[in-house]
Amino acid sequence: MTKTKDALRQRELTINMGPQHPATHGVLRLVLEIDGETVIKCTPYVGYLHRGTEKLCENRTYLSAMPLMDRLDYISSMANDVGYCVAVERLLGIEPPERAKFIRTMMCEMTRISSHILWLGTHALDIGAMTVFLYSFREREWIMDLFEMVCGARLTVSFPRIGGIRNDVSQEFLDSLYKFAEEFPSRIIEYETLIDQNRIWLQRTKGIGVISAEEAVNWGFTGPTLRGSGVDYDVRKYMPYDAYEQVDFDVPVGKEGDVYDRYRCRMEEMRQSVRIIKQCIEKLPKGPIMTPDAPKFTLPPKDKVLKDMEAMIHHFVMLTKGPLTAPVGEIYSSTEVPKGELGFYIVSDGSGRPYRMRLRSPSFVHVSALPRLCVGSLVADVIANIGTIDVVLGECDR
Amino acid sequence: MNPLSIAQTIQDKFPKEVKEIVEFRKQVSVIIQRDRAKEILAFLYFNKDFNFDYLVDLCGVDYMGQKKPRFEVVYNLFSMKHRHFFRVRVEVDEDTQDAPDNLSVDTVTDIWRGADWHERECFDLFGIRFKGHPDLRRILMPEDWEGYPLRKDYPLKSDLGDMEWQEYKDLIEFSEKAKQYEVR
Amino acid sequence: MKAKDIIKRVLLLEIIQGMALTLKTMFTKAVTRQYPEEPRAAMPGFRGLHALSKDEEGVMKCVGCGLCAAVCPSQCIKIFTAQGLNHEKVVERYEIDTLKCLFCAYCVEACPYGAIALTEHYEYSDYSKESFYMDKDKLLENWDKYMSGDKGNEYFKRFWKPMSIDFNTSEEQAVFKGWDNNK
Amino acid sequence: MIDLIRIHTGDIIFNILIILVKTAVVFGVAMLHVAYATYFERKIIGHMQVRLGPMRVGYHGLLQPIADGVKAFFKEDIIPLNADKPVFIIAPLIAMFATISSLAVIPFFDGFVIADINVGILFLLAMSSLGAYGIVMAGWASNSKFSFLGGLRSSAQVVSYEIAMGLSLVGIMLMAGSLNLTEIVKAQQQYWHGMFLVPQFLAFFIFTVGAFAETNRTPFDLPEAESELVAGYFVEYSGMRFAFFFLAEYVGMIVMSSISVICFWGGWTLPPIIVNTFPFLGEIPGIIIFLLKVYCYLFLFYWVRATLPRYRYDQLMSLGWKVLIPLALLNIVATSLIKFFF
Repeated sequence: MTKTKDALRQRELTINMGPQHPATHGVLRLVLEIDGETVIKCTPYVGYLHRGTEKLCENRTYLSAMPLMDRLDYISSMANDVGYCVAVERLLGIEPPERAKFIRTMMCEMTRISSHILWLGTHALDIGAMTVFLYSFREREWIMDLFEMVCGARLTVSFPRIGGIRNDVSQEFLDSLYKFAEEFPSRIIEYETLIDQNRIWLQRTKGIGVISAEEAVNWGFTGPTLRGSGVDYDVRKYMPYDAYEQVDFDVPVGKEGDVYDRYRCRMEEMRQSVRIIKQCIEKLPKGPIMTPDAPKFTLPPKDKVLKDMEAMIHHFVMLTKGPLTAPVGEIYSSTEVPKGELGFYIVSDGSGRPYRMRLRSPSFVHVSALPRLCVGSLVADVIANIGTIDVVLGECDR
Repeated sequence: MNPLSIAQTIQDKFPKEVKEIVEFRKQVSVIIQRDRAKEILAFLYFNKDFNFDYLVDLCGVDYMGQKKPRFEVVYNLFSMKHRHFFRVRVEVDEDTQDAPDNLSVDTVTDIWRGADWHERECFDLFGIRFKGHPDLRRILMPEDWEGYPLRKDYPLKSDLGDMEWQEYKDLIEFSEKAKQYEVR
Repeated sequence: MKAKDIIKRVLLLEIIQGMALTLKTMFTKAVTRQYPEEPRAAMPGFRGLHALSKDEEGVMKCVGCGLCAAVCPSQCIKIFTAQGLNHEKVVERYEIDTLKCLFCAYCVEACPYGAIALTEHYEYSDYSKESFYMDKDKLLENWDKYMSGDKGNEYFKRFWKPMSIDFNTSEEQAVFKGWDNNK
Repeated sequence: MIDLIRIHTGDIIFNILIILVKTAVVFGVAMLHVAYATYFERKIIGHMQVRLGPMRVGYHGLLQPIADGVKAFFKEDIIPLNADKPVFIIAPLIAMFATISSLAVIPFFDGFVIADINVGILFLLAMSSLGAYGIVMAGWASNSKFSFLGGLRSSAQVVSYEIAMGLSLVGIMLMAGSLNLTEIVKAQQQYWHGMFLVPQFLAFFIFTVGAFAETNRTPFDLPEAESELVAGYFVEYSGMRFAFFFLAEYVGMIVMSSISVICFWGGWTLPPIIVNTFPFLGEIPGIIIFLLKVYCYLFLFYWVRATLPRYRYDQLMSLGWKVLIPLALLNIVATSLIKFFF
């Protein structure tokens, strides 16, 4: 009997998928044990892109830690930056002005669209529909141009600041963004024509990677990956930041918790994002873009620096030492980035640098649940599952 | 439910363990001792009024030279049903000669599956061991890495010389060798 | 409903729709840009190659206060100052390691004098690492090359002190003016 | 002149000479078409995806296939250390020769066929399944897990789709009453529509699906599914040997298109109804009509590739066994009944 068992055991094959593999979206490594084409064991290995962001943050002022946030989830750098600024603002107890809030919200939703269409493209490419990939890149390029127009960088934007934003938007930008918002829904229909009802797509995604609502919460899923299972949890709704309270939008949820439902959730989210962007542009008030109420935590106006002694000293201190009057305490603040809930746990000891900066990244949690999603399915489904959790390794490894 | 009243309930139920209740910017956390930490967390999970079914985050903090029990393991909890947020901070101390098992906490992976990798990461970066964890290995750092990088006494930048990680040294050596093939 | 679904399935309607879309796209204009022949102009305010600015008389504006070096997140700016003949501070060396730079433009924001700028130039690949190490002369040369004339002044007006403009809101701030006017 | 040669050499040698010349012509022309089939694929898919496709080499990238060929030829030939060397070397040759020898029985226009054998269809089916041996051997010999999986998938796929495809052609055989490809083309001329596509639309559909699967094209490109198996059975191949596989795939596509054109689209002939209405169309050389039809069918290959996602392995199997084979059998029964009663 044992002999037969051993002989059967011989049939298992260990496949090393990644760190270099076309479908693992970065340097994710999965060690799969397969029996025929069925996965019987899956072990993810991460850490190939570990840059020690948390350690680096502890040794930087609040201001100069921000470019590191761009490089976490490099697909949606703007949302990370906003999340970081919101966290620090909550810690310092300051509030950005209305105009800055609306612009940030607008930017966050643009990031959501750009991240979701990149996800859609790569996910569809993994499943074999390669035209969707290039169509989605066409629109992504459009968003990148808009980013460039507003802040001079396309990918690593470093646009928001603690207490506001870096620079004001131009009229040209607002008009072209509105044009984009008007036209983008027709592009979503284009993607859907190619895959939404396609029988091969349905067969590849329906009933794959099913996870129930309770289990998804227990694993700590967030974002569309959780909402696909039918849990109505969105940080934008339950703990609104920036201007999310003042705009009207729905949170799409799925039912089955399979790959297809998560795909539907993201597609609907893009439509909601377009809605939010339009509202933001329409409601955008006039006013300052940097909070004038918190002179201790923000840089002084530039023309004051050379005229006013106090402002000059403050300018120097802020840039070299950080805000020295930061309160002592710790705060957990989360924002809804395209991948899920990005949390910042900041411990402040009153100096200009965070004493401890912890990043709760959604991808990290989602990757940890890959074995749960993959075991028992086929090799082709592993690819669909990696796609569906929308993993970015820069954020996972930090 | 008001987070302060949650903290109060915990203090009433576990008066010995709860050391302090902290409130900062409307976020409430309790600082508790290590020994019955898992019991308290399980209580928060299973109690119908709290129902903290979602472990938002688990991380370690190193208070070297600031506080006596040097480390803290922070559990951020959220309830999907009641929509309230709560934080539990478990104090753990360094290993000493007398108490070689000081720097360890009971795992919560059997309550929240999502805690799995968070605990591994905490072990990887702080050296805090989680008793009963199914697979406590290094996760972000290479498996043969020495030291725990997020501790405050771990240097950010160093001239380790001979103590430098061997594989990195090999890599440098290899790249020096490879230079001869470079096209100029 | 049921019969309709069956007909749809048998006739491969959704596949035919998809194929009609790809066929239709075949006759639209491609979005590809033939890069070296059709270069892409960067938007104003693009954060590209660094330059040290000069005033009207062609003298470097930098006074060597070191704020840019202090705030730089990747610590790629190095400044060495010395004492001049009349006991004034002279910037002896000003060096930027472009390969380390992450183009966050904090240096531009930090500088009280508007002495450093990020130009719109982004095509500067080379074979040697040395050519990316910008010293003072190279940086000043960059200014003449990419930012000379009105362009430099315009740059600082728009991107150097954005906060100062907006602490007291200007009249012509951008707001939504209706969809119909900008179709 | 020809008579002179014939007198001096004798009939047999003369026939061999003619066959050699024909072979050379077919081979050369086919290779040229293969080269430009790759070019058109890249161009067409490029434009379908709002790209331009190759643009650099020559005017609008016209010399791209030649550049590719030169590059593949001069690339370093890597044989993995643990590979089964002889099999590794033979595998691409088998794939290549199996598909190229299929060209021998295809009549390109009236009377131009290298070997006008009476079991043409059977020969084609046999050769196209022989090509699978090359793939399986490549997957095995590379000694790599990814190629091994690709090889396994390919063998399973070819075995199951061969049946459906063969059965779909039985309808044609019944209609034409012959296995000879020239006869089949001629048999279509007795109908007003001039092609078997009309009465045999079901067979045509099954054949098309089968042809996609046989040539490992999207949506059935599982053996080389790039997102799962990187490149499937030819992960370890490079340079010239890789080019052989590449060529084999495209020759396979051309062969499949030719079979389809001959069996369903009326080969080098135009429908009688069109020729009768516009007699001048009858003057067009057969080869041009044939090639046009082949290119239309090739376009279908590209078009589908640009549109559809990829099937999963088990879904592919169930489609083949549970849908296509029953349908093909149904088609045979229906065709025979119609043949019998009318």
